Amino acid sequence: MEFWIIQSLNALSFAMLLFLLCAGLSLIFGLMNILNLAHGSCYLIGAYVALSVYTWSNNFFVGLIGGAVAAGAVGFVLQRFLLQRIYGRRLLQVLLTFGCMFILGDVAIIIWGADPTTLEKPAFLSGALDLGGIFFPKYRLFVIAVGIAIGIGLWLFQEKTKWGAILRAGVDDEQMARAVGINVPVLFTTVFVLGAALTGISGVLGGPFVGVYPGVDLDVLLLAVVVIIVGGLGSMKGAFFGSIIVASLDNFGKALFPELAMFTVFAPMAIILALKPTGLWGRVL
Amino acid sequence: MSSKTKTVIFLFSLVAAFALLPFILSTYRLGLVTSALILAILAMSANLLLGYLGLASVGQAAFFGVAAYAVAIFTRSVDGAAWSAIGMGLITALAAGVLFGPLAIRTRDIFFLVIMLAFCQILYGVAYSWRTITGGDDGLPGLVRPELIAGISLDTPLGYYIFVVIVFLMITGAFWMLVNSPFGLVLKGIKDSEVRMRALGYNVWLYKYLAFIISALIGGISGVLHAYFYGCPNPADFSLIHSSSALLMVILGGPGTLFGPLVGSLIIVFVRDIVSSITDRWLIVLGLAYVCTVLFFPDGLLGTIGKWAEPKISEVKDQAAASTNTPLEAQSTADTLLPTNPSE
Amino acid sequence: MAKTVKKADRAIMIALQIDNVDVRFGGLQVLTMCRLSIEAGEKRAIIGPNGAGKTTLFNVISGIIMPSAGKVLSFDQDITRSPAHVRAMHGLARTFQITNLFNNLSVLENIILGLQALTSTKYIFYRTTSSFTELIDNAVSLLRTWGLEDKKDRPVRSLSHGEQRQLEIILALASRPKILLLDEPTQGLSTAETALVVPMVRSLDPSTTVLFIEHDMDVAFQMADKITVLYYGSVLAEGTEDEIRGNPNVAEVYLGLEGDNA
Amino acid sequence: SEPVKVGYMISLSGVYTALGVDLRDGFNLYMDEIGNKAGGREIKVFVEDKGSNDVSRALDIAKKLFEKEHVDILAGIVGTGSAYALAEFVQKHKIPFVISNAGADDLTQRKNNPYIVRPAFVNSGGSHPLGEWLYDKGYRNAVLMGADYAAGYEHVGGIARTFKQKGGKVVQEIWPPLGTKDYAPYLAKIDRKADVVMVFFAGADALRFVKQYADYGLKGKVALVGKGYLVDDNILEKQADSAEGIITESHYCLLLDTPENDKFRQAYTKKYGHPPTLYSEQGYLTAKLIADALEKTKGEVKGEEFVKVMRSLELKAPRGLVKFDTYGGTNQNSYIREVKKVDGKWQNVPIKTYNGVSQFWIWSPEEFMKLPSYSDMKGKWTE
Amino acid sequence: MLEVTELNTYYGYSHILHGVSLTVKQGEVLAVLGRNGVGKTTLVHSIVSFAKPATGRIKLNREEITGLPTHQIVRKGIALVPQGRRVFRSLSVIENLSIPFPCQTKTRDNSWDLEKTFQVFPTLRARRDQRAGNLSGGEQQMLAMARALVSGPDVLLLDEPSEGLAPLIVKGISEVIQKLAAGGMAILLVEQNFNMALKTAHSVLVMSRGQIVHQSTPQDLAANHEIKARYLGM
Ligand SMILES: Nc1ncnc2c1ncn2[C@@H]1O[C@H](COP(=O)(O)OP(=O)(O)OP(=O)(O)O)[C@@H](O)[C@H]1O
Ligand SMILES: Nc1ncnc2c1ncn2[C@@H]1O[C@H](COP(=O)(O)OP(=O)(O)OP(=O)(O)O)[C@@H](O)[C@H]1O
Ligand SMILES: [Mg+2]
Ligand SMILES: [Mg+2]
Repeated sequence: MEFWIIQSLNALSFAMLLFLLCAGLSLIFGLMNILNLAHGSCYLIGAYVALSVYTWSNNFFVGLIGGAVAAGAVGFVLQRFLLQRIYGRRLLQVLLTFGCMFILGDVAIIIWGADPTTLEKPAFLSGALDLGGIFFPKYRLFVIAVGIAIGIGLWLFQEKTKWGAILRAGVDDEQMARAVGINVPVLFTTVFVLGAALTGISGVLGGPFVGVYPGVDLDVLLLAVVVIIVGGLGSMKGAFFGSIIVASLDNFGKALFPELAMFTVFAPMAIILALKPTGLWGRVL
Repeated sequence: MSSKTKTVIFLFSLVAAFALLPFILSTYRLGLVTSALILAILAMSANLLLGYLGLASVGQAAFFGVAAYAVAIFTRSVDGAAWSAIGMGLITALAAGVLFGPLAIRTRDIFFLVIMLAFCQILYGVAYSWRTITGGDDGLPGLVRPELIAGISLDTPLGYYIFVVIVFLMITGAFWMLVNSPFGLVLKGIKDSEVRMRALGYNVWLYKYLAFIISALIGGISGVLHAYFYGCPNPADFSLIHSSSALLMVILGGPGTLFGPLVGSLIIVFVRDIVSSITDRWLIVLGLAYVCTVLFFPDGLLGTIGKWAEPKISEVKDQAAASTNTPLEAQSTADTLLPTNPSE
Repeated sequence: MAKTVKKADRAIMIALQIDNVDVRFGGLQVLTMCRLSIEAGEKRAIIGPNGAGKTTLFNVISGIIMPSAGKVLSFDQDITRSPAHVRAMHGLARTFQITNLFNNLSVLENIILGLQALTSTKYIFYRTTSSFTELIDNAVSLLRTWGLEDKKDRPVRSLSHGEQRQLEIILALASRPKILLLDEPTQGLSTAETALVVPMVRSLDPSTTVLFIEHDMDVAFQMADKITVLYYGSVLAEGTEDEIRGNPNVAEVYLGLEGDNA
Repeated sequence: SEPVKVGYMISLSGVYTALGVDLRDGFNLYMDEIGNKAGGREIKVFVEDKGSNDVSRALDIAKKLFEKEHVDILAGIVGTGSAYALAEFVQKHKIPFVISNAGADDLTQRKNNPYIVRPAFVNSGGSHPLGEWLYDKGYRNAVLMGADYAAGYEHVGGIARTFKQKGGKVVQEIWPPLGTKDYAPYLAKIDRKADVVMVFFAGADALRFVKQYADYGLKGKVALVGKGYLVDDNILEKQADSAEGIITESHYCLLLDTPENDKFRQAYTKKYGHPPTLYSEQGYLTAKLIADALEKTKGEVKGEEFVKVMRSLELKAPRGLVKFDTYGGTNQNSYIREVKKVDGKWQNVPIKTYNGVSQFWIWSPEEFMKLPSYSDMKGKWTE
Repeated sequence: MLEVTELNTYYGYSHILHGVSLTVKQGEVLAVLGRNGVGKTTLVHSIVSFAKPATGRIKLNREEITGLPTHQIVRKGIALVPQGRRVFRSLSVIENLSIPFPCQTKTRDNSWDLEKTFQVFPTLRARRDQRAGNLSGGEQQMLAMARALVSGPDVLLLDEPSEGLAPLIVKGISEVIQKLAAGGMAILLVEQNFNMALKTAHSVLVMSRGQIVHQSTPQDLAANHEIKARYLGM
């Protein structure tokens, strides 16, 4: 019994971590149809900057803001000066953001070195909480809470406000969107920056968990892509439940069939895609 | 057709260039060309899917790696059978295509990209964890190039170069024939509008499947050549960086062009070589190369040069494309990750 | 107002029969117990208010949508579950309401795709397309017939809206279908261009069955032998021009009160 | 006369970048010290990035160094896959090959090669004394845990073999994949009967593992011991409290109080602004080995001969005295260390030294190589 | 209200509009007729800045709007019903109607709300939550009109609004247009449907090869067989 409770909590906390990791990607993809392969770089830059700011200010939350701002700034440059020139050309976006991933990854090595590092969690969140005999790390509970909160917030933003509709309109037919009075370029830049900043935040919150090291950009990108694909592109709901599914399969797969650990992420994804080619909650594109 | 004569002229100058290269290049440079050719073949297999079906695959390495491993495993267990080892490699790649095909071609655009990635990762996992057969993370070093025809050894850089050039030219020829055949035309039609093709009476599924299998086979050929070139199949053959670079070579050279993959692979191989001896942080330069390609040669190098050659027509074309009712619609070959089919 | 040569000596064959077809999208019932029977060689117009289910009916016939109930028969063969390409092999061709061509291919290549659809050449991969001179000649002569020969090497996306609509029809005709479905063939064409379409359809081989959707009543009445009115997914009326014009229900839901055609 | 050309191939991109940088810096430090000269000849070094896991790239670079730059000696190499592939390459082209890091057992055991000398370590080499030491400390029931690849099996297997031989018991084996992000499902599985967990993780994995081990309240309950990489000097500061008390074995220890190490540490810190790691020391020793051999041969490099000379040297290294056996592996000290706070800083403090440990431990080479390899033993330790 | 003077527009090297001038007054419906490809859509596109005119000026309520970005022009009081509908396919009907930016018009009270829109197009109410991409062709056309109306513009540009609509609806639309004009809106109507245009408009323009070749009242045009034969192929 204890085994199942702990493993379920593990799965849930990993799920929320995954959700944090993929929310920014899903937001940008869902609303703007851009697959931002530099997503992992936003994580990386966000986490590193947060680390520097945190060390300097000695305050986790100041670090958090620093990380979000830095990642947002990366997003701004990427969208405003690069992506906007190749609007709507998916494959070029893939190539461009992939190139940016290389560049940012190397820039990070130059600035912060190559040693793996991690963000220290704030003191009040370290240690484990006693849940009636079962010890569970406080920080993980915190991640669960934050994940759920961000999930609800984004869902409301995307589905329940006009913003979501306006953005999707811009994606459907950019020219017509301008013709109903929407300032599309500014709008897109704003959303992209928001998505990037969110990713930066995930870098800060995930930092104590996953760590920051050269190559984490690709690791994070892969996980995030898997999640939003399983959940179905373009829906926050998909990203949220996709995280839970991927995390549960991964967690219980590893716990129960450790020899299959290498396959717990990608094999289920291949199966899900083969059965449902647009992901579980996918919007028809 | 003038484009046909152009292709023929180009092909002849290419053969001449390949014949001359051994006299002007150092052994090392010749080796680089060899490896670029091997990668170009892999890129061609990606090009078949991307340039002619609009499916971007970051999983071509699946076939590549599978073939490379098959050669090494077969050579280890049955010795002295070079031809059959090569045959084994190709059959395995083909089998992988036959097996994955039905799953993969159900999906489209980004989903296709990712399901191929998943196949690759799964095979990576197999290669990594099935130590007894695959050697785990150390791979299977020690594959020696065979003597295919008595007396002619491939074990010299020059010998192998010639072998690879011959294979490359054969595949290029076959590829040219394929894409200019009725079969190839059908593929291009599918890329533009699947629904319409079905309504006309084409079994779209079958075509996609066949193209997928052919692409798997070409990827397998590249894998076999690769296996003998380095003599050491290893899990990195399945890595994301590896397969994505095949895709990037296609985009760089120009998707849907015959020689785009070659141009792309030559550029990447040589840029990497030159830059990496100048600076440790050569990835920045590689990344910049990608960014600049996108900004300045958005249709790939060959595509963009093709445009310069006929500026007026292209401008009109561009405008016309921009004014259609669906501005998101693919405007050129490089955008076809998402063929917007008005599927009513 | 018979406009075709009567083929009295020919035994009546049913080219297409729609039997109680239902289609629903989620909660929305689009076709309800829809029935239709069309004789071989007949030219039949389908009219009806927007959203009546006309295009959906075409999608069912051509195999793009599977009905939730009912049957589709073609020359006594049940094709309800056949995939689209199999139906096309049986001789069924269609155009699309929203132009659906191969935009990046040349006009000639578009036609070739139409021509070879029902031949075995389409699987050949060891010969270039241009070496099939007969095929090319056929394609060119088809284009010549429709006055598009000089545009044959232009990419389709650079054609004008009207030319694209024309090509849409030629493409469907290329495979010499036994049954041709035209979804609003004159939509977006100017009066002058519309005037070209009517004779084009009338000049088809008389054995070709044509089913078309049209909102321009002049065109509908000129081209059709018989007219079916679809309303909320079922057939409201069926008959000749005079019967339809005289039908008060049709006038009310579709034509407007005066029922004039200006 | 012509300079001696050395190709130094390390990882400057990918997951091994941190190691590569240190290997390079250590190497350069020694070269600076001797003014890039030995045996009367100038030494010209070509530093190349071989990537992290990409064997083909490593071979490309080796070819480049050999065919284009005509190097006399190849050195470096972080990952074992590349090392195996290069072993064939150097044998074919008769180039001395100095391995600065790759630790796979068989490189200097079952697949030994007359062109290889390895002034670094052998994966299982230092594990053997640790296993005995743990038994002597009173531990009896062990859980084995390591990254699921050959290095993991060898590092951990070495500890298990001597531990079991003395009478200890292995109750469980857990092998999470390399690069695991969340160790929670594995940590929750650890058998609470165990009194010690023997692990091998490195780099970012080690950082995460140690923190998550503490997060789950296991720290202090079940002893965590392993190979030095678990609490490498470059990550220890980040692990901080969570690493407290962890016992590890390593062939190097920053705090060693020997004249060689003091000198090395000071020079290194002065040059690069931070203290060295064991990788820095390995790079340093690689350079020293090549230079000393050149001194001895008066600058002459002749394939197999030169390797023989290198193998015959006794080096006074920062890590202690290093000798080589006829397989190209090391006889060197093995340090058992504990993580403690020293002067307000977390440090690996040496608590026991085993001198001159052979890669074959107490066995003769033949005996040892007849035993099943550690990779084959994976999954069978609990029997 | 809308004043276009000497507009010249190019696509690449091809000169499409040759000095087109026109004025649409408040409460007026001005119809533009012409064969396929004469430049009618290009004219409309030039006004909303989809295509950039090389020379010429456009004024809205005497204010110069030439060269402004599309979204600003639109916010000043112009709405467009484009050719080919171009509804936002992935949005629901209601979302399509909720996003247009309200025009900042000062000239008259022209507030539109959803209710009013649904009264004109009751089908849309029934399809409220359906994805616009799945609407039938005609429903999409209605939605495109409704979308233009909800922003409450001064000037409405309609590019072939009757395309693909059933006769009854065409009639309905014609009436709506007349009503809107009566309420003070200025309407530029591009049409292929000759009868509908004549019935709806106060004044008619005929275009040929990018030039305006005829301007008159509908009645005069109906009687002018030469113009009809020469420029409209009738
Ligand atoms: N995929 C779909 N999902 C949901 N509803 C759909 C779908 N396709 C069509 N509909 C609905 O079904 C109804 C019938 O559509 P259909 O396209 O057949 O109409 P139509 O008779 O062709 O109209 P029009 O003359 O305007 O083209 C419409 O109300 C439409 O909104
Ligand atoms: N983006 C473009 N690039 C180049 N030429 C174009 C472009 N758009 C339109 N044209 C050409 O400009 C001319 C005018 O086109 P326009 O779309 O304005 O015609 P139209 O009068 O609206 O015709 P229709 O009645 O068919 O809609 C046509 O000859 C067309 O081919
Ligand atoms: Mg319709
Ligand atoms: Mg127009």
